[in-house]
Amino acid sequence: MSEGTIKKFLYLNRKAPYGTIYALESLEVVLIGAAFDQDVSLAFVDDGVFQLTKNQNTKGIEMKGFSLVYNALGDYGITKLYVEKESLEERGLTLDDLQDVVYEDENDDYAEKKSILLVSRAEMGQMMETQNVVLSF
Amino acid sequence: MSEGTIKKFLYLNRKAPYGTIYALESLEVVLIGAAFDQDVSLAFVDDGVFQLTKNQNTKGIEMKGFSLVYNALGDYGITKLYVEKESLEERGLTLDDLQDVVYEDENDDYAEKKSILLVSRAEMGQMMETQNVVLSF
Amino acid sequence: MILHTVNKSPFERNALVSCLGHAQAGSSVLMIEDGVYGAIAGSQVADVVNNSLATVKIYVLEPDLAARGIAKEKLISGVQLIDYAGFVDLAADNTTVQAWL
Amino acid sequence: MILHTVNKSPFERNALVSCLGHAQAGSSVLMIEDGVYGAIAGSQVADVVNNSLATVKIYVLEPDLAARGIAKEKLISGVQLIDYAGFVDLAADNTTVQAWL
Amino acid sequence: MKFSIQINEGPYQHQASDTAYLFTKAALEKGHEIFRVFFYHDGVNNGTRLTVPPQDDRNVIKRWSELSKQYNLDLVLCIAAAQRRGLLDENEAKRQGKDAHNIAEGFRISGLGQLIEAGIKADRLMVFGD
Amino acid sequence: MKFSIQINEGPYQHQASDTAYLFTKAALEKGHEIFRVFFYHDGVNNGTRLTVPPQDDRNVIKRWSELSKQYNLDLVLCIAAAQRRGLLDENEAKRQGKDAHNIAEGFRISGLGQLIEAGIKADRLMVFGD
Repeated sequence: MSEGTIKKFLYLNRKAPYGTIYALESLEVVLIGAAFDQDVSLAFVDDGVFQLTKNQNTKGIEMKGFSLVYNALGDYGITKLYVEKESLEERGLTLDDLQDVVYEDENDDYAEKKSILLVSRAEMGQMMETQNVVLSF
Repeated sequence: MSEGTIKKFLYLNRKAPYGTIYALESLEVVLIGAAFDQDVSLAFVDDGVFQLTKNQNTKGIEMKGFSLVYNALGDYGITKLYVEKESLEERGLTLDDLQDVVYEDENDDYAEKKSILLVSRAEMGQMMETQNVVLSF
Repeated sequence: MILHTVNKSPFERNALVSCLGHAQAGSSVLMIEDGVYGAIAGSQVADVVNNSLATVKIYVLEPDLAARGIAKEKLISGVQLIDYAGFVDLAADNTTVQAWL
Repeated sequence: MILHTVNKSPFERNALVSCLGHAQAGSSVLMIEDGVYGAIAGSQVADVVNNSLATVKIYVLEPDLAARGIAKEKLISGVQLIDYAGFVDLAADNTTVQAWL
Repeated sequence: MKFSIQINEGPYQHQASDTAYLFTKAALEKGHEIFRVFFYHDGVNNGTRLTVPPQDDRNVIKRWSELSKQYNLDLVLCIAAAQRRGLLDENEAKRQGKDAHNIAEGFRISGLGQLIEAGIKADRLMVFGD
Repeated sequence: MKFSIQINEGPYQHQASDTAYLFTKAALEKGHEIFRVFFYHDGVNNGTRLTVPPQDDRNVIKRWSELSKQYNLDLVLCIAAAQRRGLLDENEAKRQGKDAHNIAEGFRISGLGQLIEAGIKADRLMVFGD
């Protein structure tokens, strides 16, 4: 690919937050990476879906909570958060258990739109095949 | 427990060798611990059974092999290696895939005896209940 | 009796299922860290946990649950919530603590 | 096409099963490190691996297999052995590499 | 009651050291005794004084040092694990011909025998890891 | 072909750094180019010069330093991850008011942008971790 080409970057999130640092440090890459004007998607698969739960309160474990950062991703131009339906179901979760991540679409008079795209495992597998660079966490 | 009491120490090995260091560094504790004259047992459960496979050859991954150390444990007075039958079966292994770990019984004219005790999951669970100190790796 | 601790998500690792497969009647299992996800009702492992509740006491560390945003209403009934002080008491009240790492 | 890499034991973690559940027809899966245990015939996950072989190429990194003392005769038939040079070739021949950590 | 604590993972990457810290603090506040905290495997990385965590996050290492000071805790890094991973005190640095050392206040380096002793002398051994 | 390598785990505890090293060496020996090796998460612990591994074991850190020298490899530790975990070069030590630094020969410390750039500029990004 030549210098100016935009690549499709996929952040593959398969781990739960707080038990390990991967979710937090993945988010730090996403935020820095946003400045590079690539075509960015985030995939939440397996325990990765736990990263997006509502009402995370880390006071009792004295760790920094970071769940609200997901809702700020739209401001960084990151608006494609693929969440796997089967991963939710296996974990006893539904979309209602997750945050309502939204962004303002500057191409549509700043209308508020949903960033979370609920997809099946089959669709997730197909989406993966369209990516150029996969960062796994 | 008073100072001179002998405690029952269980080393619980649930991880495969080489992918992580737990198996090796567990063995290092066992060797040092042997000097303390406690009642020592080793449990190989889940992926821990992979620690005992025959013919481990680490040349191609440039790591130090340590599987032969298990066979030397008898010299340190460590002669109870509990291996779980169900864990072997789930992994497509039989006892024939494992090393033949033996020791010389000084109370029986140095007769060669088997250190590996093949037990069922139920027996393993019962054995665990008899321990005083469990070191998990 | 043993206090078993499980700190791994049962959807990622086999620690919880293996622990419950070994825990003897009357023993206690405490879910901590990512292990607390094992207490969610209606999940893939909920049946295993539910069946174990007949013979084993199951606890969840509440600060870890709160951090992960799992509401108490979502838990399998019969699972008990404790805090760090309760964790210390459980460790003291049982004779041995066994971690399923 | 994607080269998927799996470095975890399928008996401890869900990485291999999740990977095979997402891998598209024609893609490749390489088992490395503790992932090589996924290639053992007759195991709990052998059926899943066997079924995947109909549409996906499955490789095992031979140095990791040798380190773990798993004889080639114990492997699921259809799984292919490669060395590090072969690993490099696979990464080059596919368009993307995706690690299932 | 007397507890010993074993920590198998380093700071930040895994929650093990956080959980161990909060357990240890809760035990002390209930009047229990902590015989020893033994850092093994990557756990030895909890003993570096060179960390600079983000200002809005907890300082895992400093927290252990301070708890050690307050309660006179015995914080021991396993020497074999520490050597592999690059944790040294002044003596070890000299002995190994290294030009720097990095151990934090309140920690000491010693052998694996200290872990076995911790298991023998305490009423309960608590293991925190990955 | 141009490869970039990302390493998420420290030396010895996980095999990730070993596998990454053997892959990198094999790629170089086949005539491929390595654009960059980026150490993230606990991977930054691969960059300490204070390790003293057992004499009969491989020296993970030294091996990277030597490969870097031989092939002029760019070995980068993520600064944010390194600060959390206590990996510092001389400049960082000064800037943070620390009395020691511990980075090994051939490694440098830089920002996460270097990882994104590694993904953009290389034909393949290889990730090794836990």
